[in-house]
Order: sequence, then C-alpha cells, then structure tokens
Amino acid sequence: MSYSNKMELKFLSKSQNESFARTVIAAFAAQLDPTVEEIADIKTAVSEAVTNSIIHGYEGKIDYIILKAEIEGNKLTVEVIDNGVGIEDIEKAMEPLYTTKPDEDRSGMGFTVMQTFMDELVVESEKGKGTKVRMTKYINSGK
Amino acid sequence: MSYSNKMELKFLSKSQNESFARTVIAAFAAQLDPTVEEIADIKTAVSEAVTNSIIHGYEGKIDYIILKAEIEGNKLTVEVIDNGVGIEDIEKAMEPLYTTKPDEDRSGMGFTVMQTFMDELVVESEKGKGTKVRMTKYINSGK
Amino acid sequence: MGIKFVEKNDTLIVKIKGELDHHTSDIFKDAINTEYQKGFKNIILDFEKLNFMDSSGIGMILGRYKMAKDNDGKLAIVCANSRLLKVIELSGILRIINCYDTIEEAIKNMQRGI
Amino acid sequence: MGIKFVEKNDTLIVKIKGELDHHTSDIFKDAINTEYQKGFKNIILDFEKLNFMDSSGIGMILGRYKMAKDNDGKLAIVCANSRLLKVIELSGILRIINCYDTIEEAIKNMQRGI
Ligand SMILES: Nc1ncnc2c1ncn2[C@@H]1O[C@H](COP(=O)(O)OP(=O)(O)O)[C@@H](O)[C@H]1O
Ligand SMILES: Nc1ncnc2c1ncn2[C@@H]1O[C@H](COP(=O)(O)OP(=O)(O)O)[C@@H](O)[C@H]1O
Repeated sequence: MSYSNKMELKFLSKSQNESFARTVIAAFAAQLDPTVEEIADIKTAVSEAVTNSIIHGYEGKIDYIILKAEIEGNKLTVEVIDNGVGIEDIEKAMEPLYTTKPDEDRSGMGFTVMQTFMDELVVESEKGKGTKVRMTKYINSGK
Repeated sequence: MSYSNKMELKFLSKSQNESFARTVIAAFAAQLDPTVEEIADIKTAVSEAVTNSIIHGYEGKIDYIILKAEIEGNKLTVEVIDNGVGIEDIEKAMEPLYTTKPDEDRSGMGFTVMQTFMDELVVESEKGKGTKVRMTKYINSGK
Repeated sequence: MGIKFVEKNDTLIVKIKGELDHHTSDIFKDAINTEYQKGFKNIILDFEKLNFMDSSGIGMILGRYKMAKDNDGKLAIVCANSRLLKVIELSGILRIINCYDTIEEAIKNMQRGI
Repeated sequence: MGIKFVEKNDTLIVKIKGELDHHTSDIFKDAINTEYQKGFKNIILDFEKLNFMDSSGIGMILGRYKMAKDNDGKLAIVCANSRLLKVIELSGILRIINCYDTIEEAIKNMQRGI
C-alpha cells in the first residue's frame, strides 16, 4: 500500500497568516520529497488561494480559513476553503487578468498561477456562502 | 490593542507527523519574533506532547491529534489534544522518570521537558476519553 | 523581510529582501511610494534577495510601473532568481517591463532610454 | 536525516544527522543495533550534525548505553550543540554517560578506561 497522510488547518484571515499557510503546506508536502521547484509551485498556488480568501472572500474581515491537504502515493491534494462572499461567475473569475479589485493593485493572475503551477484546479463557490478551491499536484512524476 | 492570532491543526497520529507538528508550531510562533532558544524550547515541548499522544494516547493506532495555538501579546498558548486511552493518575505520570513503556526505550522525561521548557503546563485527562495538554510560554519576556 | 533604498541620480534603486506576498507588498508599496515622492524619476526593483513572490508581487510591480510612467520615468526589475521568473513570465509584464541580471545593466540601459 | 558509521578498533562511531525524535530514533536504533552486532565493544554517538532532540533521544541513548554495558563496553556522546545539551542535562544521563566536545577526546578517554 502506498503512503498516505492527511491534515487540516484552521487559521484566521489575517494577512500575516499567508506566509504561515505557505510554511505549513511546504512542511506537509515535504513528506513526498519534492524538488525545490515543486515546493515553490505548491507554496505559490496556496498563497494565491489563501490571499483570495482574505481579500475577496472575507474582504478584510477576520474569519476562519481552512487549509486541507492529503497525500496519497505521489499525489498531493490541497483545499482552501472560506465562508466568505462567494463568486458569482466562476468562469469569468478564472480568466487571466480578470479582477474585481483593480484599484488595490490586484493583477487578476491568481487563478492563472494556481492553474499553471498545479496539475488540477477545481473551484466551487456559491454567492453568499463561500468558496472552495481544490488543487492537485503529482510530485516527482518525472522521476 | 496587542497582536493576537489563532490556529488549529488536525493531523494523523503517524510518527512522521511529529516533525510536521514541530515545523507548524515554530512557523506560528515566529510571529512573536522569538529567539532561537525559545523556538527550540517550544518545538521540543510540542514534540513531547505529540509523541505522547501517538505512543501512549493512541498506542500506535491511527487517529486524529489536534494542535491548537494562540498568540495574545507576547503569550503563546499551545494545546495538544487526543481522544486516546487517557491517563489514570496524572500526578504520577508527571513525575520525572515515570513511564509505562520502559521496554520501548521511553525515558519518562516527556512531562519534565514540557514543564522545564515552557512557563506553564496543565494536563487534563480522563481514562478512556483522552488527554489535553495545555502549555504556555511568554516570548521575549527578558527583552 | 526588509527593504533598502539606494539613490543613483534620478533613479531610485529598491532592494527587497524576503517574501513578496499580499501582506508584505502592502508594506513595501508604502515605503517605496514615500521614498519615490522625494523627487525620483526612474525605479529599479532589485529582487536578488527575494526568495518568494506570488501574483500580489505582480500587482505591486505594475502599480510602481504606472507611478513611474505618470512621472515620465521608467521602471526596470533585476531578477536573477529563476523561481520568481516563473510568476513574472506567466504574468506577461515582461512585454512592458525590462528585466535585467544586474543593477549595472539596468542603469546602463535606462540611461540609454531603453 | 542520515546516519554514518566509522570504525575505530573495537569502537563504533555513529554520526547522526538531522532530527532525533520518536520517529527517527526508531530508525536510528535499528541501524545502530545491526552495526554494533558485527563485533564492536564501545559506542560513540556523535551529535555534531544533529539539530533537534527530544526525550525520545534520551531513551535512545540510554538503550544503546545498556547494550554496550551488557557487552562490557562503554558509551560516550559528542555534543557541541548547546541546544541539545539542555535536554541532555535535564535528563540526568550525564551522571552515567560522558559527553565530549570532539570524537578524538572521546576516543582518548575511552582508551584510558574513563
Ligand atoms: N475566495 C474568493 N472569494 C470571493 N471571490 C473570489 C475568491 N477568489 C477569487 N475571487 C474573485 O475572482 C477574481 C479573480 O481572482 P484572481 O485570479 O485570484 O485575481 P485577483 O486576486 O488578482 O483579483 C477576484 O478578483 C475575485 O473577484
Ligand atoms: N497523551 C497521553 N495519553 C495517555 N497516557 C499518557 C499520555 N501522555 C503521557 N501519558 C502517560 O504518562 C507517562 C509519562 O509520560 P512522559 O513523562 O512523557 O514519559 P514517556 O513518554 O517517556 O513515558 C507515560 O508513560 C504514559 O503512561
């Protein structure tokens, strides 16, 4: 049977916790013995999703964000969940350069980074209920 | 108002997660700008509590351990919680060198390390229900 | 995390250290804007000591680019770190912002009006 | 994480790298026991490259101490790292196990029968 592991982290939507969430996912993924580039990819993608929950989901209000991660063999699945405002049009939100906060120096590249740096990306969201971003990456698949 | 933050981590009682739990608490405590020695103290104390839940609480079975941490000003509070077998006589368990698993190279020094490396230690436990270890440390109190 | 400013005639060289995310970019932005208003024209963002950047960094770069442009100045970045390059390249900002290996190269090209 | 063995006559020198907790101590124990059974008498545990130890490490040291003692051998530790010393000193094992700054010192004293 292949190695498996699971974790769930609940933390506050404070911008200080963006780097905390990155460190946690990097430490968890370390069990898969990823390359430096793979770790950087995962940290960046998680940073995007967590930042979105803080800025867009909770709009600066302090509430809980959940970061779930699971290892199954060489597959890492990460979920970032908020109970924030939700996304009305997911397809539009995922377009490169699309942002609802251009005045706050948002580049609209968050979802594009997640999509490019991870192998799979699924976004579930409901207006007024919240958003769940699920990302998957296969580690050392090239080895 | 002084800085505050909170987190809660749920992870499996696998021995691989001992180092994961240490990294998580170190990353969270980093927000208090602790010294290298303070970080080492906190990591060691958390390592003891998590190891106890894995070995004694769940006796090697795989179940969830919860690591909670809270920052209030310069005070760090950490809780390690399991739903394992619990401790019959807490006072006896906390005596230096006391261990119920001497054949497994346990030194009986876990609680003594927690007590010495942190500022406060409270152990709550109920036979058959589980154990909660709460530890507090004041960071940079000497500065 | 840290920021350091170096003056070179009308060019403000900004050396950024640590991680550039939404949290730190807000801090870096404020510091750069305040310094720039002292009378600079061009900006060079030196990312040599930067070891992390997400798309908040892209927003931060673009915002400083616009600020310099509105003041008839230019903005260039110095980024030898290949891990950051992945986010930078993906964003497409290299079509409008020049990226150099060293500060010297950035200054030389800016003086030539590139 | 890593373990390296060096032979010095009847003394087994064990160089341990990384972190010594319950998880890794189980792995280190198995490796040391297997190597020791090849016919060594004394053991030197070199912790120079170790950057973390909790009380599981103490149990691991005591277990190897007993194994060597049962075989008329001695066990010494080399630990220049002050952070590990805090756990080691607290445990009281320094009353029965000698701690040296260098491997050379440990070997010299063991040969003198200390
Ligand atoms: N967790 C979320 N909650 C609500 N809206 C979100 C969330 N994540 C993303 N969005 C919406 O999707 C848009 C695009 O997101 P993204 O590609 O990350 O770009 P950016 O964060 O730069 O705006 C955001 O501007 C926002 O309107
Ligand atoms: N989470 C726990 N669940 C059940 N029993 C525990 C737990 N933590 C500690 N104990 C009991 O307390 C004893 C002393 O613990 P400790 O001082 O950490 O020493 P050691 O882990 O070396 O045995 C253990 O041997 C065990 O019987």
